[in-house]
Amino acid sequence: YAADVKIGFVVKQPEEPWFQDEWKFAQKAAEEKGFTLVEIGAPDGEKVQAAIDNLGAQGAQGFIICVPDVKLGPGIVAKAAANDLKLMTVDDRLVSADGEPIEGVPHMGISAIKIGETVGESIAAEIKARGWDMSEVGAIRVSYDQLPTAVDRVEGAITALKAAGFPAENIYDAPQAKTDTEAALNAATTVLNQHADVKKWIAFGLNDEAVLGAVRATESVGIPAENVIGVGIGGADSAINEFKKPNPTGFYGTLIISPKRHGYETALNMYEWIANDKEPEKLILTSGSLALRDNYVDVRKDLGIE
Amino acid sequence: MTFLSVQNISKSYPGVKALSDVSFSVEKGAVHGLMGENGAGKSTLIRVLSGDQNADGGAIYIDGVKQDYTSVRDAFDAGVIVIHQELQLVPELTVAENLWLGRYPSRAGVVDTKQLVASVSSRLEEIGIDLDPNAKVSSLSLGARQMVEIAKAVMMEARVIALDEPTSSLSSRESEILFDLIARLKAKGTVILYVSHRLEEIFHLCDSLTLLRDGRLAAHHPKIADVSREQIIAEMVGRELGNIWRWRGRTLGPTRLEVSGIYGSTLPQPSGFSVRQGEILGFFGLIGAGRSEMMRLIYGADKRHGGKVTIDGVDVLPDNPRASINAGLVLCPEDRKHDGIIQGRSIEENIAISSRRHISPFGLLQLRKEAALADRFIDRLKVRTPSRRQDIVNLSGGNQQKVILGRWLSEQGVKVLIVDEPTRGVDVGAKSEICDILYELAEGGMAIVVVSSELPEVMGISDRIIVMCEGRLAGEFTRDAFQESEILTLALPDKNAAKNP
Amino acid sequence: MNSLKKILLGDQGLVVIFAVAFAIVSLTVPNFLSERNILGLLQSVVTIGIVACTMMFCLASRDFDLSVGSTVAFTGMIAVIASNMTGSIILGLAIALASGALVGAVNGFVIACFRINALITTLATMQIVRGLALIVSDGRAVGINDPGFYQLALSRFLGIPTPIWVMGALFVVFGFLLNRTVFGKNTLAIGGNPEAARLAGVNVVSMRIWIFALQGLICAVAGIMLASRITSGQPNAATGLELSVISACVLGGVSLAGGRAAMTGVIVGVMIMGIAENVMNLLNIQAFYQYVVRGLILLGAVLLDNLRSSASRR
Amino acid sequence: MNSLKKILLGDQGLVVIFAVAFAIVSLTVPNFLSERNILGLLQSVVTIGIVACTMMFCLASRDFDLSVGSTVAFTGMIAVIASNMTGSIILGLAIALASGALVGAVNGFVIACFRINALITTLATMQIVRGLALIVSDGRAVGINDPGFYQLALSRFLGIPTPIWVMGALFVVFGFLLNRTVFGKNTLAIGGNPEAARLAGVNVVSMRIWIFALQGLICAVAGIMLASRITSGQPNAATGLELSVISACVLGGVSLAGGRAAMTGVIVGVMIMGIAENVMNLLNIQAFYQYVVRGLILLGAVLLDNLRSSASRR
Ligand SMILES: Nc1ncnc2c1ncn2[C@@H]1O[C@H](COP(=O)(O)OP(=O)(O)OP(=O)(O)O)[C@@H](O)[C@H]1O
Ligand SMILES: Nc1ncnc2c1ncn2[C@@H]1O[C@H](COP(=O)(O)OP(=O)(O)OP(=O)(O)O)[C@@H](O)[C@H]1O
Ligand SMILES: [Mg+2]
Ligand SMILES: [Mg+2]
Repeated sequence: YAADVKIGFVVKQPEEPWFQDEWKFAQKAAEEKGFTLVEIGAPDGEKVQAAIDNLGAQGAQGFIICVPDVKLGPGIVAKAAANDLKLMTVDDRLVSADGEPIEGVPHMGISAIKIGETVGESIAAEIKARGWDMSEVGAIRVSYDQLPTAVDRVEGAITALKAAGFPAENIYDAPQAKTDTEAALNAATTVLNQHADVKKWIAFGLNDEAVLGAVRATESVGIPAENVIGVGIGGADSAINEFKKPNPTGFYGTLIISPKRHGYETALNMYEWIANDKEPEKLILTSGSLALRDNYVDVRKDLGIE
Repeated sequence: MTFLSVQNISKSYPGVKALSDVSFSVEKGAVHGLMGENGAGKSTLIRVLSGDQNADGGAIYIDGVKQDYTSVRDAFDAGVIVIHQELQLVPELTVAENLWLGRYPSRAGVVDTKQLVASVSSRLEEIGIDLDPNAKVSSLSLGARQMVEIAKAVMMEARVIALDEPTSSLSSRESEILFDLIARLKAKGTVILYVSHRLEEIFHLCDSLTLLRDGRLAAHHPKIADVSREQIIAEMVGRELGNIWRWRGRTLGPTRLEVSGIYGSTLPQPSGFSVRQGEILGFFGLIGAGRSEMMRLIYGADKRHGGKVTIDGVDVLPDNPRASINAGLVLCPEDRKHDGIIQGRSIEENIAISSRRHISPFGLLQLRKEAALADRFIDRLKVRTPSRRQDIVNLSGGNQQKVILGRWLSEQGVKVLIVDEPTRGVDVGAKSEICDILYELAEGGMAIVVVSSELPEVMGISDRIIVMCEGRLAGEFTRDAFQESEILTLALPDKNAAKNP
Repeated sequence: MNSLKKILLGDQGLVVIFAVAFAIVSLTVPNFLSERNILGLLQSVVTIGIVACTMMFCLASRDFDLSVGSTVAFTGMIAVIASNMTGSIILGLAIALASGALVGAVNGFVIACFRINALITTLATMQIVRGLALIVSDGRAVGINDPGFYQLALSRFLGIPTPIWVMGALFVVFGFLLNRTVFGKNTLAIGGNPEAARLAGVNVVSMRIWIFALQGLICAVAGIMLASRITSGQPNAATGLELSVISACVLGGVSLAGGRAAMTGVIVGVMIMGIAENVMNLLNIQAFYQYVVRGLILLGAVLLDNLRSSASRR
Repeated sequence: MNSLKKILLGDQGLVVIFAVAFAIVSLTVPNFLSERNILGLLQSVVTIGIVACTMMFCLASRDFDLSVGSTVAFTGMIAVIASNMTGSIILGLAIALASGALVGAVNGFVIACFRINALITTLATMQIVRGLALIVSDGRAVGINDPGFYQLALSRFLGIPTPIWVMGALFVVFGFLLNRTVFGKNTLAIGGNPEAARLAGVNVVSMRIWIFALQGLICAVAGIMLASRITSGQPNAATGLELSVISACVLGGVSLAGGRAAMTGVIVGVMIMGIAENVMNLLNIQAFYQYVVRGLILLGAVLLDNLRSSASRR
């Protein structure tokens, strides 16, 4: 019976390691339960529509999706209903036209603002731990305002920093032209050179790559690693590589969100829903765990990543 | 009664005064010749007349009315139609579509396809041009394309038709068709401006004549019967020229180039011939005879399916132009616009492109040597240009031809030189200079093949003539047996078919 | 053997190959030939298909338009915002169509009047228009107030969704425009030899402006359909669309050197792109390998087309 | 007045305009002219600058290469993986350079021998190579084992970081290659009229293969520099690089119709792009407006260049 179950897993950026991991863990669930998992990448609204049609045509019974934009909500809900597919969302929660979350769709994820706040809090804690004077510290906000999630994450970090007493005027914007490390590096370099008098820096951004770029920028202008605190989001290999380097870098830590829960559990829940008619919880919020140079192995183990 | 009057037209390009203060007038129903050396400003004048270029000053009157059109379209509406020196056809479209280009028969924007083709067929038949209206222009030979251009001008009811070197790639038979057409148009009262470097044509066709030199009016002859050939040349070139083709005898060496059984998809009949050291061999034929195709096969420009080419007894199996050049065989191509000039580059570079490998150690350029090379040919062939750094597209047609010839004449280590229509669009003065250079090269032991559609030229220059017809070698004449009528007879396809069925 | 070659390399070669490929796919890929999948497939190519109609004209006249993706996003955005603000869908659509045509006309004007390379001009407008889309929306998707707007995409006629009808209608209209009208013939003439067209009295400048304006207008149609399908105006929509559309056209035998184009070819090109994507998803091919496969299909299709045209050349 | 016009519209017009713009920016934008900022600026254009050297040849010969971004990412990836596996940086770099040249040569081979349109071919290889980069790395960033690798980017000579020296050296080498060698002139001739160049004995097929292979090789240099700068091989790096590089070249007066190119122009083009980006960040211009400004600068620069060349034409 399980062999007849077919579940789609649609993600917005299939090249990103994060989504690769989600797929991998979902696949694990599929192997355990014996259902078929269909992985589709859908980087924009149109592709999402096509993907749902495609799943319907394949005879899938339901799908899990991380949408390129939460405002796609009503369209996706309608399309899923038209194709008679059960719908769950992961990572990003759908909203309706008026901006309110669509409660009817089961969701597992973590709010972008929340995770940003956690980043801000951990940076603030480390500033205190190092005994820096906040007024002497500059903050690089590596921004990518085209992406709403990115805005929410950095805004969350700023909120937390301000709450911890970080002066707002010391936060400088470094807009990336693209979401890769080189773009972040170039943008951050400009900020550093503009404020050559600032000796201590913190950095945060959309993901690990953005923060890495900022850290590389500090290195290229000769700011020692102990004067830099960068905290990324994701915990993918590019961050782990930093921890594996023989000497500590300015990349202080990363907020690992667990692709295991997001991938494995959602797939399992969907399976239960289809096979045993057990409807999943409407809202499951996961949290990120801060991984540092000396504890990342354990953190990863805890989260179920090898 | 003056119908067309051109008054004080001036036009300059950066560094060049192409026309200054040119005025003349033409009677209704007259054919008016326009002559001058390369770069004298003939095409510029025609372009101004066509509305393509705006003159810096001056005015044009048609039937007493001052024309102030500024675009090709306006000129059209005023009844002026022009055939430009370089072909202006759209290769992707059919003959019929090209003929109607710009004025498709249509209802509410929808093309009337039936009328498009039908009207063209009947008109083409009427004027005696044998072309399939549905053939794509890209599948036609150069000569056939030229006929399409001519048909384009003739098909419309124009008051003034200007033809810029329409016969430069036609042979006598096609030219006859054109001359007939011109006679008919003339009878209808159309004014015709006729540009050509061929004096015979001018005498045959024109009622009156204007000569340009360096953008100025050099002479005006309201009655062509009143002037002599020598006088025209003297007024145009500025000196006496005498005979253009001053054939000089040479002693010929052993066989240099031997071609046998060569064929390819463009020339399915295998054929061959040979040329001796120091010999100049002429190739004559009507358009479509396959001369150019034969030369391109020998040179390796087109893919060869079989046959053998030897130089000095050594088998060279060149299958691309580069290999041919290395073996000492070069070809100056027929279609200068498509195969010759390198747009956007200077005269200097256009001349040096091939021969520079001899003067560039380790692939490093010797700019001074290249400049000297360019200057030599600009000087000798009298290329009219402000500087050797001028972009080649800014030269007049004939001057471009000279530069391309210069490229091949400057090549070193050449054993066999093939020139395809070398004097296309070149003025008489330069023609005789080119002729001289060819003799010099032949005297140096080079074997030379001259392909030409101009019978006087082939007869004037060659030691021997091969006539081609419909892709086959139709016959051969040595210099002492040159006879215009016989050569022509052999070139005509129908006569030929009758002879060997 | 030889006649097979003739069919494959003939004028309708691509269509034949497409038919064969379609048959193979239908037989081997499960679920492919279901009505639902075919409708889904057709809907997935609506944007590419609609924009390809005018891109064909653009390429046929030896031009190039990279700004289509941005224009689709921008006009979709405008359609939603204008509908929300005026409270009238009709008015919103009209404003979107007008702004699309305007963007196109500006492109055409700059390219034709200042003779700036089309690639660079549209590369610039691609950025400018995308920037405008982001600015008007503040970088976020804009929801649709009036659910009537969704009906544009959701409504069906004879069981087939409206967007597919729209695409089909545009195929017919532009096919006719290309082959049967003075406009189409002149477009091909400009592409084949701009100088000759100009000297024959074709108003090249105004033709080019018209072609680009039309392109903008049709992008707006695609933008509206897209906004209705995804139920919001998204400033990041349709990135990279330009290259997909150009690929589809070239696959369909439109020459980038201008002067050669055919509507059937473009339709086939669009369908090949759509089917490839669809089948890869049906077969559950991994994302990374999809890149490679997509590239190979593109390469294979033009290679074939090239063999065909070089065979017909001799 | 007239002489001012002459200078602006003369052969060195773009350089003059650039110098003026540079002076204005230096005076008005705070922090712009600091040594650190200039070095940062130069480092930020290293990838574009390096790749532009060979893209110039590609465009000059009337070709086109969209695969550069993917090749940069792929070769950077390979450099890191190969260094890690062999344990030798030198060997890793050699393998990366070889694989870059190979990718380029394949491009060139397909384009020259099968006569497939370069745009489509490189659009296909762009996807294939990106797919390969993702496949070899499993979509993940690959860290560098031997810290010596970082030194490629971090080391300095006379106070100037190595990547800038590399870029400078390549500017000199390729400038010389273009203007003073048979290779360069033949490239330009092919761009001017490929058929005429072939008949003049230029081996067009092998020239094109060489040009593309060189392009691949230089992409590998850029990829290695990039990997060293960001201390890892990233499969998603350098997306969209192709359009930036082509923009820089066209800004610098390289004609997309082939046959026209100059190294000084390309350098100026690269610098304009870099400075625009840098100044926008220094002035803290909002991201969305940056799109618009970038587009306008591109448009303005080609417009100016066009005025210049049309002024010299008449
Ligand atoms: N592109 C082509 N496709 C098919 N046939 C062609 C093509 N070009 C030429 N031919 C054919 O080849 C033959 C010879 O062509 P062409 O007229 O060029 O010969 P030619 O002797 O060089 O004459 P001329 O140089 O005076 O035009 C003709 O029958 C012509 O129709
Ligand atoms: N676009 C241009 N830019 C610069 N100079 C030009 C341009 N077009 C023509 N010229 C120059 O104007 C002069 C007249 O050229 P034109 O083409 O009218 O000569 P022509 O009499 O037709 O010569 P030919 O017999 O060779 O065809 C020449 O010196 C030519 O170099
Ligand atoms: Mg002329
Ligand atoms: Mg010929």
